[in-house]
Amino acid sequence: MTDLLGNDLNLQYELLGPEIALVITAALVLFADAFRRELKIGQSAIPAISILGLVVALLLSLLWIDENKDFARLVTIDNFTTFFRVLFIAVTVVVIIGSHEYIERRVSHLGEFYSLLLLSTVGAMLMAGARDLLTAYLAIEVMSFSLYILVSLAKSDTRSGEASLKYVLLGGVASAMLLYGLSFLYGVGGSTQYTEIAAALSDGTSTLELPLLLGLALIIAGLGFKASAVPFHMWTPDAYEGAPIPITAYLSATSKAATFALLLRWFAGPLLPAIDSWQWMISVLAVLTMVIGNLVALQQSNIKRLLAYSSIGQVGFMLMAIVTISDQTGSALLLHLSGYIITNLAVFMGVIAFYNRTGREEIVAFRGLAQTNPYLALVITAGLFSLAGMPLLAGFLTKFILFQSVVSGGYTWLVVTALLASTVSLYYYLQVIRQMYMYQPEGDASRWRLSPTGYLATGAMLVGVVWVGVYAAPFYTAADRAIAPLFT
Amino acid sequence: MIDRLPLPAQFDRLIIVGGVAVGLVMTPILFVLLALLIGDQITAAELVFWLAFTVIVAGASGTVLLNNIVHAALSLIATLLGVAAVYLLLATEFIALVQILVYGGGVVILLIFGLMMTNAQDDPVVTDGSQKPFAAIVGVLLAGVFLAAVIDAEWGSETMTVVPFRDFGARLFRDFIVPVIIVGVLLDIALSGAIVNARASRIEDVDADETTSEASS
Amino acid sequence: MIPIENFLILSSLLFAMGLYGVLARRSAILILMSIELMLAAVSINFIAFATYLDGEAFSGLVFALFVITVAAAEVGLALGIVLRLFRERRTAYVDAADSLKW
Amino acid sequence: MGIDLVGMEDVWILPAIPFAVFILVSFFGRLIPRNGDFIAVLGMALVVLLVGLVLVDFQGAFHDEVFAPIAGANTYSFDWIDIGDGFFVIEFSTYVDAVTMVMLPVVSFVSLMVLVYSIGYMKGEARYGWYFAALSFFVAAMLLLVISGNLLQLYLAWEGVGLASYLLIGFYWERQSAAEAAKKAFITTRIGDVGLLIGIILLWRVTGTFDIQEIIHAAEEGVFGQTYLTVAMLFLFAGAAGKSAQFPFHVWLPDAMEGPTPVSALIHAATMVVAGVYLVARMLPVYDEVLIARDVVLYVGLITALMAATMGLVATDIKRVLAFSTVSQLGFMFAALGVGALTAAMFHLFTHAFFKSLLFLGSGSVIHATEQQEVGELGGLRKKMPITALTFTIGSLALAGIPVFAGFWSKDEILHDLQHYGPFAAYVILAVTAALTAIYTTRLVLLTFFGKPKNEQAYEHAHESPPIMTGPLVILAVLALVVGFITYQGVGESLGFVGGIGELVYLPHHGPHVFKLDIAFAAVATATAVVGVAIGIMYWWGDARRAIAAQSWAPELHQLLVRRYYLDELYQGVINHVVLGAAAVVAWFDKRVVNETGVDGSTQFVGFLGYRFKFLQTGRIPHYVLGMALGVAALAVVAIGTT
Repeated sequence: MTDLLGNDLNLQYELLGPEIALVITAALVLFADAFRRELKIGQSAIPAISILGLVVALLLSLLWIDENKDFARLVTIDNFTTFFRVLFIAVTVVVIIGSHEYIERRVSHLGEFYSLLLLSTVGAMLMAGARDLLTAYLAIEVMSFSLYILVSLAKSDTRSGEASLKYVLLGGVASAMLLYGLSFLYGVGGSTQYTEIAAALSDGTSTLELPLLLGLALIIAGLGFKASAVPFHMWTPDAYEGAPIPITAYLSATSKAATFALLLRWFAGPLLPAIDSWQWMISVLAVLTMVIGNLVALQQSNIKRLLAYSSIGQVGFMLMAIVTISDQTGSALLLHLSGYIITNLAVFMGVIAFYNRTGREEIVAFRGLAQTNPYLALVITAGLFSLAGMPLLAGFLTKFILFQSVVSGGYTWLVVTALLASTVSLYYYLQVIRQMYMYQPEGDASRWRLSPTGYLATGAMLVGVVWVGVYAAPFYTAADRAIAPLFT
Repeated sequence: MIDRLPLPAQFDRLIIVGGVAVGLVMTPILFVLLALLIGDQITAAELVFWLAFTVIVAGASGTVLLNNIVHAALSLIATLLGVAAVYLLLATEFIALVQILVYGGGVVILLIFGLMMTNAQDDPVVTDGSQKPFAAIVGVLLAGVFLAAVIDAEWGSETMTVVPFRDFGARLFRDFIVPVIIVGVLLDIALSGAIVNARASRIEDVDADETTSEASS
Repeated sequence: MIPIENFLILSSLLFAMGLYGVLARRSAILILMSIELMLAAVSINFIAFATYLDGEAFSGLVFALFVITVAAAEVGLALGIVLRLFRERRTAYVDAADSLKW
Repeated sequence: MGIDLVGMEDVWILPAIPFAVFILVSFFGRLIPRNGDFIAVLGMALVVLLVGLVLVDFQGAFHDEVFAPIAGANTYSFDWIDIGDGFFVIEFSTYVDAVTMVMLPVVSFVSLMVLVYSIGYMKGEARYGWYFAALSFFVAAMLLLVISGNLLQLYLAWEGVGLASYLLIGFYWERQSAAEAAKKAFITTRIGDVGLLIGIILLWRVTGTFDIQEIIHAAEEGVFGQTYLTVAMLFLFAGAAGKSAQFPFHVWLPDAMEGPTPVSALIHAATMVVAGVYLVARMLPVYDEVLIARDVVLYVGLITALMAATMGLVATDIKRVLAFSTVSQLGFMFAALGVGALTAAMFHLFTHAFFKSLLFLGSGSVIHATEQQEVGELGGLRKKMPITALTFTIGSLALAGIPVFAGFWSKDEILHDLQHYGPFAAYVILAVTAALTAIYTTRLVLLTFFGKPKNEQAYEHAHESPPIMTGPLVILAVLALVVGFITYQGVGESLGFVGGIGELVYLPHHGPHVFKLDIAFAAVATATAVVGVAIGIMYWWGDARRAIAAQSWAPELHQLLVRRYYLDELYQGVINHVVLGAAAVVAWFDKRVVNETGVDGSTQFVGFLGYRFKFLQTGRIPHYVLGMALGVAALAVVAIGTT
């Protein structure tokens, strides 16, 4: 089939198999929840259905390894897409397994919760796969809309609604900015297709330079919001704090990774010819982000806010890879992103298990955890040390490779700043670790255990943190193969 | 719900006063433009454009400046109708139609419902944030930057391409099938989001009796 | 023939005014209205570029159509959340939502 | 040599053994009798045995001239991580040369002694098993550090020993001061570590490799620019200085004495703190290329040596005196490296490890017996604890640099080299420091073991430690007595080394270091030490009347030394005011500027412009949007303004 302009249109719906599977699962979940009494199924059936759907989607996405096809010139299915599909599905699976107890007790609207989680994953997957501005924009909104709602779903917690309001209003402004920028990009590039924009921009745009710059500034602002780069980060701590913790974890993993997938696609694709125009913008944002994120984190007393600021700081590091974009930095970024997600999920799964038991999220509440639950303390410690970049844990190796590639991209000063910023970070991670190991527990000091699924999720993440830290080569190979289609 | 809607009398007054005000502003502009048209200074299309321009800018100003929230909402309607007129000038009837249907028939009604449900008819006068001066500075600054960029650029082609309805439909449902599907999902998400949050209070009441699971079905 | 700049100038003004509204207003609903203004500016831009520059491909038109749709959905979604805020705090002023800070 | 069972190519086994012990004891310690302490000791004994075999193999290779003495050999390597088609290769590689061969026996032997000693010292402590596990982890990391063939692997081990040190300093975490000290040590050394990492990255950037030997070759061939290399090597030195507690990073080491005493003996006297010396020694050929960086090493060493020695004069905690002494002696080593005297530095490292761990273990024995660490509470203990007193005195004489004892030989070497290769002032400073060393050492011995008991209760309570603790003391004392003689050619040859340590460890272009006892020079050094001891005796013999008088003679000076030149206060001030201050500024900006100026300030502004006055609660969302809008405006204005 051809489109109106005579281009070939490939309408192979199998290419979108994972997305379709997830959408169907989401619908099934809603249905099952609505008719739970009629169908005589228990609450745990809903996460089970979700996971089943996710596994099916995972298998379907693995079908397309090493393929390079596009669907109707709108979505590309290449290794990059597959990498992110697998990543997002894995994150969602871990979040569901690790937090279904939390969700059952502290989240209202179970059916909506799980179905939105799945749909948000669909949005993230499409963000990674889009090859057209329109698809990309709609994918962003699918993910964001789901997250706006998910943030608001914490049961009987007024912070939740407030966080959601902030997120949705600021998100609306940010997408308006992004869209306005995209409209200029469309005006300059003359198309919404990535490939054609790239061609148009590399042909030279001297007469349209100002609109292009304007568009870039607006696009960077809009995406900076999604990635929570300073000064577009202010929603992050509030939304993280107000959201149910699984959603906080999900925000810090999938939402961030999807934004970086998009950033990679755009800045290595259509916007690459204009690199001189945006390089300094991103590097300024990167420096601001890593410095402010890490500094403000020092002052936090709530673990979720602390992790929010720490994730802002991490975004600063990742933005460096966009500044010096190349296949090396790209694969280093993918590796770091995976390592970061595993690490962050390890911490969050630990925090969720802790919250399930105690219902508290202040840092001082972690006092004496090493005595009441040494295993959980170990998991959280490993995660925090990895975030701080201690060797033999994921954080060190992936960060080191990332910094390495940025240095070889010629931005040594950025890396020096990043190293200094990450020294500061050790200070606040250590605060949490000290609470766990160097104080007596308050109140009940008896030992307690996690639920089996809690052990499963935290254990898997712990193994992941150490595995990536010790032997990252397979991950890097995957990242390397994933980034290749962007640079050919 | 019904008792929360504004009284017809209030609307009457609003429409009369607003109509007079709009008329007073628009008439001289219309006369000037007509004079220009007759004097062959501008084409008829340009006349419509400038009229729409005036409506849009005035309406937008009203939306962001008026202190009475209902007036602001009505200004928004005027603005969006003006925007629809601009779409017509750009030879895209279909989108103009969508604009009127979606905005006039949906969004604005929704917004006004929102206003009514948040006590706007009891106290329609809203206060603005205290960072208004900063807002003005930033707004002017950005407008300046935008205008500079837009005017500086040489956009090239000055011919309009008129798109037939048929092509538009064909393209939408064949070339852009994926976005159409995604937007369906998106609307579903928005719907469930609106329901979840708007319905929450009832659920919360039931929650108090520890029977959440049954209530949410 | 109206030059394309005219439409772009219009949209620039509209966008800036919308942004001003977002910054200056306190009522969540008025902020939403201001966002609608910004999105209208976006649509004007897309359509102007599509008709003047993109010719036969006109994907900007489709883009504008979806922007309108998404804007409508966003209003619905956001209003639900605003209503929730109103229920919890008896006000639709956004600065009432300040329990999450520093 | 005949034994090929374990050779140089198998050194990777060395860290593997204690690491296995760590895993075993930390996870299954509860199931094993005695919490697995004997496993740790036996594992370490095995390591010592293997080190012996490696040493024999090394001597064989040395004699067969398989390689040039300093060059050593990349004995074992595999690509641990190879990604991006050689873009990023991390090898696991081991490298054994003479420098390594000095470190390995020291680390393994002292560790064994400390572990044996700990069985007695830590008896009945809570977390007994964890102690042995953590100590094994430390030894594993330390062994990995000294056999590393590339900088990245070295950095990994480097962080590992830092982590172990953190865990062990904070071992008594119920004590607030211990927890604080652990954090202080960790963060201070981490600041240095960032320097090290930056240095490593800078070196990699030019050479594309982490391999130490390749980097040295590259430096010798002049691949680097002079300034670039200087900067890189200074960053590297920052890491070394952090780990080895050199000025201005020295503040953490005295506080690190909060850990159990055997830990202080092992980590903060004999092994981990010399990692910095080891690193600089390892990279010395590169430092030779950039004399500015080498001079920095010299001056930092000198400053630290003198400063720490003066602080040691007034410290009242027996372990802190030893800690200051350690810092000071490390300064000696760095000073020696600063003039390129590799042999002297490594020799001093070697002897120092034995006598300083002896002193620490001795002080541990005292603390164990009396539960006092303030010298003001001790005294006269020689009658109650004869073995401890005797061995401690031997260690002290070695530290003071009295002839025959180990410290004399190595310190004499350093002074000799400084006089020959360094500026004269450097020699004078170190000579003064040597005298000061003798003074505070004498003071420590006198106040602890001689005179009258100042705390009768503690004295009555005191008793000699059990054999499992005195045994290691005696062994180390014997070594502290004799180990210096290794420099003699005859002694060296009988042990298998041609010319003792002097012909083993040297830089190729300096040539082997032939040891000759310069009688005149040695006499001066001896005289310095003896005068120091005499002054110490004069001031502190008996009831130390003169010392108290001296204190009141210059109270400000005394106070300056007691407060350690106020550096701790300075750092705390910097941390409080700069780092936290910067964070506070951002928070303040959030609170004041965004909220109050955004609300109050602009309210006034608005009022000034004649708008209605409104005072409102803080509203956050508009401020957030303002931030975003300002961000966009800034980007757009700068972008368009610069075009």
